[in-house]
Amino acid sequence: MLELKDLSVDYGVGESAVHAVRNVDLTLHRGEVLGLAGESGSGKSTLAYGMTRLLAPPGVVAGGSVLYNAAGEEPVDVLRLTDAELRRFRWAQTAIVFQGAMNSLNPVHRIRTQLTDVIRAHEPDTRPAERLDRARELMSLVGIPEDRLESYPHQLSGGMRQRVMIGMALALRPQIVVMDEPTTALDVVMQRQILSRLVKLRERFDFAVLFITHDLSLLAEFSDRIAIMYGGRIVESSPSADLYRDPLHPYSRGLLGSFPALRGARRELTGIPGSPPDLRAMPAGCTFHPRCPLAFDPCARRRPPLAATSPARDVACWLHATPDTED
Amino acid sequence: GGSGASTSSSAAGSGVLNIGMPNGAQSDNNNPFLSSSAANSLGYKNVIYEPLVMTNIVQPTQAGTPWLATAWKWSGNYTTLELTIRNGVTWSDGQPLTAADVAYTFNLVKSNTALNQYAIQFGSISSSGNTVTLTFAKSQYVYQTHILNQFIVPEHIWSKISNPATNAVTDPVGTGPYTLTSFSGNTATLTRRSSYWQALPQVKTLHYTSYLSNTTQTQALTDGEADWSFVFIPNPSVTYTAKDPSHLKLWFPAVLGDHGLWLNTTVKPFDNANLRVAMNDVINRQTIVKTGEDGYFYPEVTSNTGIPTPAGTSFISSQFSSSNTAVDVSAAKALLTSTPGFSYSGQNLMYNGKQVAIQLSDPAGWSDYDTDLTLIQNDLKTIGIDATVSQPNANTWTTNVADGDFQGVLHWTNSGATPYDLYATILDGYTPIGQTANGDFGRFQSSAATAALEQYATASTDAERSAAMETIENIMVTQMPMIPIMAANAGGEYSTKHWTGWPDETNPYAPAQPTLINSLQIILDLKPASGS
Amino acid sequence: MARLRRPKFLRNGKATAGALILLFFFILAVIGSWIAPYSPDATGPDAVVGPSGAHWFGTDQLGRDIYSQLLVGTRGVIVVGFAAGVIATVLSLVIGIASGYLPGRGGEALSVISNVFLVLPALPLLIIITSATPKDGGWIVILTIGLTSWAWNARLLRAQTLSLRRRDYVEAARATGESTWRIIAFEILPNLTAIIASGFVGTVVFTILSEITLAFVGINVSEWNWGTVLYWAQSQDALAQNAWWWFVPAGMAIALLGTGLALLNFGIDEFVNPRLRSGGRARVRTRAGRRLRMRVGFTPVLATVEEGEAR
Amino acid sequence: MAPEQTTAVLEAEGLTKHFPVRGAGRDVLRRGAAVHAVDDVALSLHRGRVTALVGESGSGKSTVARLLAQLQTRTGGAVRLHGKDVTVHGGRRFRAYCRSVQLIFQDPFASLNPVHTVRYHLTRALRVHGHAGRTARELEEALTDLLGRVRLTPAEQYLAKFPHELSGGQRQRVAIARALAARPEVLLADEPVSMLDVSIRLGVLNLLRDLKEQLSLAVLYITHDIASARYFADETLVMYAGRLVEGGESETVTQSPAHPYTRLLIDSAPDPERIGSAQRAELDEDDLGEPPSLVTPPAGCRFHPRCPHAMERCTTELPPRFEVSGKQWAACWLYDNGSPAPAGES
Amino acid sequence: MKRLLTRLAFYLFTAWAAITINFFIARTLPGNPVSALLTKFQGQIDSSAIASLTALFGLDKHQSLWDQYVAYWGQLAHGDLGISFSQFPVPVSTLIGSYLPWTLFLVGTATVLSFLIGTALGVLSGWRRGSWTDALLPATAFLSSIPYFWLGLIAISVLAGPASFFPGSFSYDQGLTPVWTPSFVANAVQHAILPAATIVISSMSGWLLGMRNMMVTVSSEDYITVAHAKGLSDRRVMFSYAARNAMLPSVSGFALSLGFIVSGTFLVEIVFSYQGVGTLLLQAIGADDYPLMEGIFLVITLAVLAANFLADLAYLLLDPRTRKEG
Ligand SMILES: Nc1ncnc2c1ncn2[C@@H]1O[C@H](COP(=O)(O)OP(=O)(O)OP(=O)(O)O)[C@@H](O)[C@H]1O
Ligand SMILES: Nc1ncnc2c1ncn2[C@@H]1O[C@H](COP(=O)(O)OP(=O)(O)OP(=O)(O)O)[C@@H](O)[C@H]1O
Ligand SMILES: [Mg+2]
Ligand SMILES: [Mg+2]
Repeated sequence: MLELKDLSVDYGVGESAVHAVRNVDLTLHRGEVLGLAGESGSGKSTLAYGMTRLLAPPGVVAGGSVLYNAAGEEPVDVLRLTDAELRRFRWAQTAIVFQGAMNSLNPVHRIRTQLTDVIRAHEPDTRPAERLDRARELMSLVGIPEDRLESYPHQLSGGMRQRVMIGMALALRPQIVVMDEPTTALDVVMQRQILSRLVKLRERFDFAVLFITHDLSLLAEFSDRIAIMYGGRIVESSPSADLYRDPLHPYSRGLLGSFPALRGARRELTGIPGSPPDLRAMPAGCTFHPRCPLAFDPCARRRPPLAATSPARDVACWLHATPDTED
Repeated sequence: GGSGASTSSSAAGSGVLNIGMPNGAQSDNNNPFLSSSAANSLGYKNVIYEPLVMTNIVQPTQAGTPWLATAWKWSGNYTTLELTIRNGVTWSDGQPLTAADVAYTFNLVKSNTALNQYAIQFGSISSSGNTVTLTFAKSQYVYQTHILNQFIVPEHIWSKISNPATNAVTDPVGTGPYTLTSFSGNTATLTRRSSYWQALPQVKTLHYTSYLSNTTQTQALTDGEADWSFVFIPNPSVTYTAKDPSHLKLWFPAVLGDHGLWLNTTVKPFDNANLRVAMNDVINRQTIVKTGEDGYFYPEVTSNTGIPTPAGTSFISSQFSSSNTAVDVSAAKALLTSTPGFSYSGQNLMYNGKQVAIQLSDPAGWSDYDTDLTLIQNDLKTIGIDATVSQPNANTWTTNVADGDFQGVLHWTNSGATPYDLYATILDGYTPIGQTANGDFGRFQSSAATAALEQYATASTDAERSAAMETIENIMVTQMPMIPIMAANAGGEYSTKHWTGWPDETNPYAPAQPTLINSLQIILDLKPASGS
Repeated sequence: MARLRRPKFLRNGKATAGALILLFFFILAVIGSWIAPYSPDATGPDAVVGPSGAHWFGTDQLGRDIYSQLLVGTRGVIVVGFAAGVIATVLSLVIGIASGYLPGRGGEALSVISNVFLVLPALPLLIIITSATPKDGGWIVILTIGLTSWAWNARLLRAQTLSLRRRDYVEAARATGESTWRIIAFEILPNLTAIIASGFVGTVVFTILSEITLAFVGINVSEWNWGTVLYWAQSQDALAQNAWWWFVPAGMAIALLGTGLALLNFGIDEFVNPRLRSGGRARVRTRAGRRLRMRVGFTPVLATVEEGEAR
Repeated sequence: MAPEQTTAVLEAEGLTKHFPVRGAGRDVLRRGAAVHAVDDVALSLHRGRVTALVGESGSGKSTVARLLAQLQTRTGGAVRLHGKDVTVHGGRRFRAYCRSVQLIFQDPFASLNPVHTVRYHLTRALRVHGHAGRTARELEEALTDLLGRVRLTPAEQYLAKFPHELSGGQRQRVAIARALAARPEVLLADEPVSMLDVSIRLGVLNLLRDLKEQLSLAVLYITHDIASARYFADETLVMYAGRLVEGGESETVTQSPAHPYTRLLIDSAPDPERIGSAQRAELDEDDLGEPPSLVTPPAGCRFHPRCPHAMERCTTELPPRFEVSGKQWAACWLYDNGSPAPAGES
Repeated sequence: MKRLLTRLAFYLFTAWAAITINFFIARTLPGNPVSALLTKFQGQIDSSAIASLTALFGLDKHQSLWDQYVAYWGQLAHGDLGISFSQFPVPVSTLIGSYLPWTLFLVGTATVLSFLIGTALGVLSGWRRGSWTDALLPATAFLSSIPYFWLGLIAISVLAGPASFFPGSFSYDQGLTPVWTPSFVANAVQHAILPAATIVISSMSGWLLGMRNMMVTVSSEDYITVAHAKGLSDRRVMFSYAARNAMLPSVSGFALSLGFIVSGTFLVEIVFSYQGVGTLLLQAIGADDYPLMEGIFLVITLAVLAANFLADLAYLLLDPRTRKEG
């Protein structure tokens, strides 16, 4: 469906550039919920914005490709689209829901305007009444009374706004919905409501979701597959259940060990020692090795490639490197 | 500049004369009695209302020209005036002018303090037939022109005006050759009447425009938008006459009034007459007049008596006829060193061991005065006086001068038909420091001077008057209560492009200022320029 | 967020340029009267002559050297500008912070007062007051401008103080047991530096322009400043005399000083709001050599798979 | 309720805070409109014990902390330090009070002044409470000691730093060190880790726990993450719309919640055990509604509009605390067995 | 409702305070209109006129300052602004009535133009950072640092003149009667172009800078990124999303600046000899004409207050967040 190859994203150019995302390969399959997890600053958002080319200056896409395969059509490289093509592509194929819905909605326009103008931009031939009908439909889809169309964003609660954003994301029935921490600002009850709604909608419209969060326990429950990012790279990518039961990368293990569990026996929480890496001065070799309890000889010297350990699981760690992946 | 479609069409063929004054915002206010009215400020009152007698301040000794009065006779040592009013004069509304109108006008002035500009003490006012008789409590010798120049208003109109001091007189009716047709923006338009008691003037239409600044007024003159004005033009040889040397003229004749350096004679050591005389000796009037007044605005005073020439030549007694100003530093120094209390320490003049210093002040914004002061400052340094210049704001300065809170200022005197006005301002009306003075700002105290002035004003013979004048001049020359520098003027700028017949040195029949009563004389005299 | 990093602040090109211009005028203000070739009041024989070796900027109607007048006048401009700026800034600080930090009526009252001052028409008021005060001299101008032009900054400071007051670190200082004055002086004030600085610069600009305007209309022209030069030029109708040298250098000096201060303010703006910085380069070159502009919404791509080589 | 070995250091009873609503349009007509942020909250903090206060956003947790810290004046109720009722506004008495009770803020990025160094922050805290010593040496020792306590060593490396030069975890440690500088008996920690990265949260929480043990502090741990309350707190109180709805021993409250709201909260928390989309949709069917307006809070039980078990009585009568088990109480009519638990202390 | 009432109370208070301050400042000036008149004419008016002028202006009746103040409010209550001294006996209201329209026309138009042009350029330069528009910043900073009276004088000397299209003085050719005919309007416009251009050039920079800064700030808001992500056209994002939000501070600033029309740029009128209240005010100051000064101040103050009110309203209209939920 969407295939990132060797994608690198920088902030700034030249000497002072910060390489926030490096050589990422990632595939999002049709209808799948792919979770992207990692601590703050690991490059999750950068990756999401970079691949949609929405990164604000000084962000630049340094290289790679983002191949989009629509059913029965030639794959297109999003990075090579012209501005006009990109505009047409956006929202129709990939929609985005950001973390802060308050900030994602323009405070001075009514919800109705913001819902209809995306339809108008992509389907200029529709009549206003038609667009309004579609907007109503979207509102009911996410369970908000239609009369709220006439409201301004600040008149809605945080949960409602986030649902409006989800409704808006579905306006053009896109194939892919990218969600960057869509529920972190909400409390747990609201978070669950929204995610449940999303799951149902996904079953109905069958879009793929790239779900970004730092809350692994949330991903474990909601996603099909999880990719873990650390220091701008994917360090592990596995089906949710496998990852939760048997994390391969020490970092994944550490992340899982940082969440107190609400149910079940009290586990000992290990956490991750040390602090997140400085992107400007990345350690050589495996970027995680300074914090890694299991670090050994090659870790400080050479960077482990992301390699498959089993058909569905990739990990970048010398602990799991098979001899042929070692260069 | 501008393409003023109507105002610049001043071709004599169309009979238009454009008069400008740099007097700022004006409104439709034609009350001839109010100095704040546009009619007064721009001067068009003079072509609507006419005086009894026309006098010429440039030639004060000349007899007046009969105007609405055909004859006038002073008697009883200038306490009674008998006027014979001209017959056949009509108001612009067709009514005839009568002696009653004249008497009415004088009564109006008498009974309204606000209209009595010269504070004249009228006695009885009566009219019979075509004569009007006025009596006064005291001799009006020195005020005679003020009375004779009184313009006359029609009784049948003014008697209906409830408060003549606060009425804007939207539709003025006078005996003059022009009537007001419109006032729009800052311009008054007047047109010639069909009948007039004299020959009709050739100018058919008059535009009086009030420009908002000296600069724009000057610009209007050089652009040909205005034909006549009275405005200070800096460096006129470059900014004015050079723009059209054959047509753009100016003439600023002296009148009997002074601008001079007033010294506060209560401040030591300036109470010393010798010091003042010495200062008089070093002030370079030529440079001041040339640089500060750009060589024309206020003419130089050359007589030590302070009487401007040539207007006042006949008033200078033979004793002082050759006592002329001249820069003489060594004489001044010699005078000072011989005066007790003064000494030199190097170049510095000391009085009782202290440096003689003076602060000269004139309002900020009066650029010619300020320039003059800078020059005076330098001149005073030649005899070792440490002069500084300060420029307070006009209000403060005015108050300070009136209250005697100053050391040295450049200030004016009144002017009039005789040097009396000038001298009275300098010598008469002593007021103690701290009280508001209307004259004698220097607080010069001399009973001899007061007596001589009184004698001059009330004397019954010319000989008595000359004697009094000589006494006054002597006080002036020997004590210099004020150091006269330049003469007041009654001049103006005019263009000969469209109209000729303007007064000048060779034909000084009237002062060239468009706001004086004589402006009517000039307009009556103007002829279209040949070739235009 | 403001941090007291002066060197960092001056790393900004605009700020540096502004500071240099300002420095230049400061130096002139100090040494102007020494390096002036003539006394500004010294009359000479050549009246109203154009620039020459003897008179770089020509002479005025008294043959005084305009270059010297400008040099000597710099001090007046700078002193008045900065002194009034200091007064207005101190007032705006006291009133702005007090009205922002003090709860209840006191704060409200101060805020109303500053709003009243905001409504009073500044320049006409200034002209009336300065033309009415008996003594002339820079102090009157300084005091009048200083005492009347604080309101705008006070309003800004009040708004900022109101928001700072709610900040956790102010609450935290309170919870630590710090006294009110110490919280104001050490917790709030340092975070207002940028606003204070830009308010100060703004007031200085306003003051200088006002001072020059006053001089131009003939108020307070006893002392030399650039406005005095312009006043003489205007009263002598210099432009009609084609004496451009009398007008142009003074105007340019004002514009240059103003530009310097404006650049300094740009620098402060960018310092406060990092988004305003152009972030080094606003254009990037793709690997294929095309130049792209960085902009919101369309991230430039330096190398696509076909254009660039795979890494 | 579990028998207490120690007596309460800080207690609150009937704690109430109403914020007057100002300038809100039509509310002008109704005078005295107010946000009922905290209503009738009773709690007590004991030496060497962590009490967690959980609840959703806006339920009034922070307000409770501020009231306890005396940073805001309360509308009603009493705050007792060592059994003595204290009400202070400022000045010396406030200083004395905050020497005993210290507050740690949620956001370590905002609670340190960006213009001051670590040294300044800590020195001030020491000075204000007279722990700075008399000589520079003593001060230096006190600083080193403080940083050592929060495990920022070597101290010299951190003292000269500005907040922006520190990571979030380090900043929160500095904030904790500042609170410790007063040598308090009670630490009020208002969501001390919610702004921190997952990987460093644990470190800060563990630090707090260690400090509690070493210095035998009484800690109020405020959080919206009920799972962390389970791990970290001895006792957990659940707050809903300004009122306490349940309380008791942490393990009991989290594992067998009594109040319907607590149940909802726990059911909503992500549960990695429920892996896979198959079991996902469980709770979603009905719109669970939103927290009530605090200006016009519902009569009776504030949760009743959202409560699946709401009864007639819930809409009118305010439920008192009912003992559920020895270790747990709940303010819910479901547990009314005719014998309401003694209200007041938990 | 309440907000509006408190604002109203504030306006009333401010109006009272400003008028009171104006009154006392004008009255505590040294000097009086009579001596100002005499001083102005430097000997052209005889000093014996003092008595008549004092009587004329009614200054011979002594009244305490407080009584004057009470009387002043009494006058104001009747809408009477008094009688001008310098153009005695013309009522102040007549004078202001004939000069104010020209100021509103000239400076009003110029302010609106400057706002529109500055804002448009600000939108562009904020939106297209890194393009040629970056050069606008230092350029306009320089232009705005030039004192506008200086710019005006240079403009007059360079552009206006006898042969030029641009007149150097007055708001219309003197002698024309102000009427609503096309030729008169054309003439008035011709007179306004140069002074208006001066104001626009020197005041544009403020708008440009403010708008640019706001555009830059707003551009990095999430909703702009969302708008881009939605695939909206660049124009729509720029105007309907970015500029629409970025404009809010500028709009209230604009309303405020409308209030300063009279006071901020009155030197332009003086330099261009334009018949507006600025010219009138300077003349009033020179002549110690307190009634006129007070009248003009009153007008300016009311204008500023009215503009403040407009700013309040504009904000209410443009920013739904300040509106009360229904
Ligand atoms: N404008 C920028 N200039 C330089 N570096 C930046 C910029 N924006 C982000 N970064 C850096 O890029 C890295 C990745 O940031 P990103 O926002 O993608 O992280 P994230 O994984 O989404 O974190 P979070 O969980 O906090 O959202 C971070 O280390 C950040 O410091
Ligand atoms: N100063 C104040 N003025 C008015 N209302 C306030 C004030 N402070 C808090 N409130 C209101 O009181 C209620 C409780 O706020 P509080 O901050 O205590 O909640 P909280 O539980 O800490 O929420 P969060 O988890 O978001 O921090 C909220 O509705 C809030 O809007
Ligand atoms: Mg992110
Ligand atoms: Mg909180």
